[in-house]
Amino acid sequence: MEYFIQLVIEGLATGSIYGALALAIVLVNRATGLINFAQGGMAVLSTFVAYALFDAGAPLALAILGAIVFAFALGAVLERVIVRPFERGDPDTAVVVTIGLFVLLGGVAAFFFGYEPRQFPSFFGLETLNIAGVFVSLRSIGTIVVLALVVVLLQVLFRGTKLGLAMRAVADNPVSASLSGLPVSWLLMIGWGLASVLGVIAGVLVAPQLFVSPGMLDFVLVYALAAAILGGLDSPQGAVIAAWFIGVIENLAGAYIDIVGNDLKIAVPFVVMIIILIVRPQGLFGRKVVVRV
Amino acid sequence: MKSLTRLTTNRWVRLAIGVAVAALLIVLPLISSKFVNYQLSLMAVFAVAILGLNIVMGYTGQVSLGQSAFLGLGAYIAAYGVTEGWPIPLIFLLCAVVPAIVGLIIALAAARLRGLALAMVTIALPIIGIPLAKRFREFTGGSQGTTVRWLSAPEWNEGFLENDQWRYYVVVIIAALMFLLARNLVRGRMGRAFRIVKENEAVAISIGISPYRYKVLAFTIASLFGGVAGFLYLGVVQYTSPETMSFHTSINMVAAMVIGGSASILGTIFAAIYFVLVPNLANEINPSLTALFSGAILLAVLFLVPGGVVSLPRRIAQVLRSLRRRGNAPARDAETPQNPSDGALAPTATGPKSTEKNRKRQGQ
Amino acid sequence: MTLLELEDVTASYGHAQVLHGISFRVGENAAAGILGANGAGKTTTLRAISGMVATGGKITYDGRDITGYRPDKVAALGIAHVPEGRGTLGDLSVRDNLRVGAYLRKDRKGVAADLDLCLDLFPNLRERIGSNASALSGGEQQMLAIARAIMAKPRLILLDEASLGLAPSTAQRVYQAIRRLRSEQGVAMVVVEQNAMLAFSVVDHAIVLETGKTSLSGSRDELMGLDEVRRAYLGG
Amino acid sequence: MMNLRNASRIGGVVATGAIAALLITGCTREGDGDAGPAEASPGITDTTLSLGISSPLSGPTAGPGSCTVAGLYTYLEAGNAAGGFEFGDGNTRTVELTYLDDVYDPAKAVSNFRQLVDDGIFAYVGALGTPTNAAILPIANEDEIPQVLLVTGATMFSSDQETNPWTFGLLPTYYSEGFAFGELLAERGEVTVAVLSQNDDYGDDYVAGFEAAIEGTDVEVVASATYEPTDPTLDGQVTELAASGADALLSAVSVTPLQVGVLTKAQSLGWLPEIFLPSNTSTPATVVIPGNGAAYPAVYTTSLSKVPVSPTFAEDEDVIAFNEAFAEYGAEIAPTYTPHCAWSYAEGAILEQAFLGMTEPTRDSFMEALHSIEDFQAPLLLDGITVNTTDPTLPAIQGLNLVQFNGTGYGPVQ
Repeated sequence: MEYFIQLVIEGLATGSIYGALALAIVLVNRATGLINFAQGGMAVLSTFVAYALFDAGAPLALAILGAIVFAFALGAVLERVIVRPFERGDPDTAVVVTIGLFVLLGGVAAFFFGYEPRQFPSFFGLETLNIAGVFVSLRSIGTIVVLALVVVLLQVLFRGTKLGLAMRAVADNPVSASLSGLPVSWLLMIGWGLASVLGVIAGVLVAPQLFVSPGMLDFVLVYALAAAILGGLDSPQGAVIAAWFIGVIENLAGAYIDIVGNDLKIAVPFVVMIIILIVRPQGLFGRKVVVRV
Repeated sequence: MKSLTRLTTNRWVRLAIGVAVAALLIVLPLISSKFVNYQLSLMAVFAVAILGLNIVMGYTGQVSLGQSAFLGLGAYIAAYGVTEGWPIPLIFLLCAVVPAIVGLIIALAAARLRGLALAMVTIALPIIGIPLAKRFREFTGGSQGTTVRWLSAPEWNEGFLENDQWRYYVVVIIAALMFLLARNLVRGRMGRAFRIVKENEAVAISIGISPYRYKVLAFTIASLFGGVAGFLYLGVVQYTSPETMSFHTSINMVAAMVIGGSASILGTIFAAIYFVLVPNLANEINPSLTALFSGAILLAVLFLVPGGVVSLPRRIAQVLRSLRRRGNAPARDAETPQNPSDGALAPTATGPKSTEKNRKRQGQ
Repeated sequence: MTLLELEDVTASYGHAQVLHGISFRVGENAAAGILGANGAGKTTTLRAISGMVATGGKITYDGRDITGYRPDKVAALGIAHVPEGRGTLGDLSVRDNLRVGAYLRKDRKGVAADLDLCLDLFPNLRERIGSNASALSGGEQQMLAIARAIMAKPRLILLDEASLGLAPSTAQRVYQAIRRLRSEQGVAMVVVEQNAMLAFSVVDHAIVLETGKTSLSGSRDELMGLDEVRRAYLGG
Repeated sequence: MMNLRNASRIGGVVATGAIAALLITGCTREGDGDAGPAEASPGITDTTLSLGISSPLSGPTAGPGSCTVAGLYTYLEAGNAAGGFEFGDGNTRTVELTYLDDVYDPAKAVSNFRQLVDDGIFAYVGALGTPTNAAILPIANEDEIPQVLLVTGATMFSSDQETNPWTFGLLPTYYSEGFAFGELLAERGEVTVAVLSQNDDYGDDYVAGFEAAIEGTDVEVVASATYEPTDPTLDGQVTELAASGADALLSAVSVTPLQVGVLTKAQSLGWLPEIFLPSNTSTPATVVIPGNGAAYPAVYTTSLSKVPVSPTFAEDEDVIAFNEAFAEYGAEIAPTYTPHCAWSYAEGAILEQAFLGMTEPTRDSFMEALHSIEDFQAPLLLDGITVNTTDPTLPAIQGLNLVQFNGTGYGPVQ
């Protein structure tokens, strides 16, 4: 039983890693209506900035703060300079632009820091609590707490503030939103900036475990996408719950179902995701949208 | 510019170009090095794979990020067939049919999904495919892959064509036939249906076209092309491993497809050239910074020709015209793709219609 | 007092010029109609005012040249555009759509009052206030689009094909509300409408477009008296 | 007509591409004339020799990949700067190394190999990666181009040199590393072991070697788990293995962050087995110290080279020479150290030995010389580990030292 609970806890911890990036994907999607591969690249580059600041002697908190500022500027500038001309064209082209950015930003990070993973300090220390025979690391608890906090903040932003409302409106229909006087281009820049900030928060949360390297988020990004879609794409809490769900079933299937084993456990969440999507195309927590013709 | 356009539209000029090009394609491998022939053959391989992708994505508007899984599947089937000593026509047939059936089954379930949800299902294909390939190592050779020696120049042509030249001709001929097939598909009724489904599913339904059925069809065809490309891949590379399925290959193919020109047969060829040449180019610039330059090249090309390389002549004309007309139009105009024939009735590209398409992409 | 004046306005999509010199004016509290066949350039005229297309000539609003202004700047000057196809924000609730409409306003009390006004004008919306806009019926969406425009407390509303795709009775209800808006709030309007009967129930004067040019213009009564107008737009 | 017209358009594009390809490479087909035995092979003149390598220089394996280039490049450039390399035919030559990035993609690796051959390399040396080298193997042997001193421990590149006479590995196989661990444990008597291995040839060879060594002994594998190199964490696997409470953990993990994760996770679960680490993820500074390896009763690894970044070897002559030369030539290619930098540096010295034995400027002569090295003490290799290239089933370096972590670096097994 303890073993089972331990596996579930590990699943939750791993799921939190996916969840952190999934939140960023949800935000970009809500703010810009775009699926953004560059998200990973922006997060990695900004996390490297945190690494570089820390390496240069800044306290960890300051380094992370600096990285957050950098991330916001990076997101806003990339939107304004590179993505803007493609926003109104063919969506496929826009997605490919974000792919190009993803590759480019990874290359930039590699140019400055190389490809070898570098260690990154954790905000929460390495200690582990033993709760009735189950081991929980402070880092996992910290990650989960930060995630919960971010979910709440996002809810407040989107539901409770005028900025959030405007960002949702712009993502929904930029032309129509501009007719109500919304400064669309400005809002898109802010949206990208905020999403980039969420990305770097995800980056520094997972960096102590994954280390910092240009490819650190490549596969996490895939899991995060799965979580975001499974969670319904517009629901921050849905994305996090879906991410936990993925982490837990992956671990349990790997440990308990012999035919799955550790090699195929990666397939389990995706197969489950496909089945869920086929039954509920809007995801677990997405709102059902009736499209009228 | 105008005279150039007129020149290329002249039938006889085109015919002459065609003959010259065909001759070049035939002669080129005879005088080129093995490396160049390998590159050319690889272009043909990926042209077929990207062609499949273009049918499902470019023509039918369904995002697919899993084409590499079908490429790998085809290559594995071919490798297994070769090691078992099956006749080559049978291998070819299986390489086309089995991936098509797999694609069909997946599409039957997934084609109800839209946009991102569909993209996600297709992303899952290579991600599930790689560990599966490792698991069934008696068929696949596991992570070390399978090396084959086949499609060598036959004995009767001893001393005439070398292996690389022979393989080039085989691959290019099969690729050309696949292109012909694709061209006929997209020019016919089916292609029209694909385009309508892409443009507006409601309209499709209203004129009796089932979007679901055509999406499944497009996906199946794409899988078939992917499988055939896998067959050709094994012929050229003589080796396959789980890396063939790599998710990055899929992503790079999507990028190449858009860069070449979405929903364009001609663009697919540019796409394949781009796909094969850009890594070389990046290596030429600086082998330690290939990612940096690949990304930069990709963005640069899209900035210059957002509609893909295939739209280059149109783009040049457009830039020239806007240079001439600069002054009385707001700056935004130049960025906005336009649809002149629709006049006032149609929404502009900035209108609600394009955002509706955006929304569909997200599966909402 | 002239609120809006178009002088020799041209507009084009890419290389295709759609408007070839349109001129008309709308007075304070007045309502002008734009009639014409499909493709005559009615929608484009509204888009030119809102800065959604490349525009030439001169558009003056409230004494200010607004030619080439971006849509959000035009909106900020008090022009509310109810676009063709309604432009409701499908993934947002009805309430949020209305809040978006009032985005530029700072007077909370006034916004609350206008919200009541809207829900009073369109009781259907009151019932569906929490639903997603995409879940509304076509008529309800049209009402929502107009309500969203009202929430901006505009001096001028540009109304594009408000009856399109609606059942006749629903179209009537929508236009009833528009007439009430005119009479009670005194908002100026430019009304684009296929259905001339509905248009004439609101406007005081109108122009008729033919392939991007003004072919006729005059007061409501003058135009209604013309045989060609009766034949082409009034079904007799 | 339609048909023809379209075909011609398509053709035009293909031609453009082909021409572009030609321009980029600037090469045309060479004559097929068989070179006589005394005639020089391509890539060698009286004063120069050119070598080529394709390794992953971008992507997840770029760290080790860059090091396979950087170490070798350092050795060769340092040699060139010192006047060049002496050859058995009496000439002194400068040796040029052309390197390309293959992103660990087999098709790309083949392409790079062909390009390098086109550019006129004499031999293909020191490339990293099992699938990439496996894809090149048949071509190299068909075209009789040396594909040697490959930086991979997969058995396939050295085990059958009669069939593939042009291919030759550098490093002791993963199998022999696993075998060495098994032998150590077998001496202890009754031991339970948990095995964590990468799900590919790397992990499999490791486990196979280990199992061969413990067969018939009292050592028992009580739990095993595999992982994919792309897994973000191995916490799940470690939790599974920890449940067994085994006395020892064989952690055949090749990814640095994951290996550190294994070390931190196991102790956080209160499981403190003896740890066995593979040679490529056992660097104290990047793996064992960050993973707090001191918490475990013992951490073992196999080692064949001195560690230039470790204080233990700071005074070593080889290390000083390496560090000096690497700062000048290699650091730009590989900004971070992995053991591959040292291995490929030693590889340069092995090549130098082969050059000395080359009596003719031909590939045949090179291969012969390369396979005639006995008991050569290459720089940076640990004492007692020598290069022997005469056995047609083994790689160039076969010896391994078992070493134990002592808090800062590695020392002899206690």
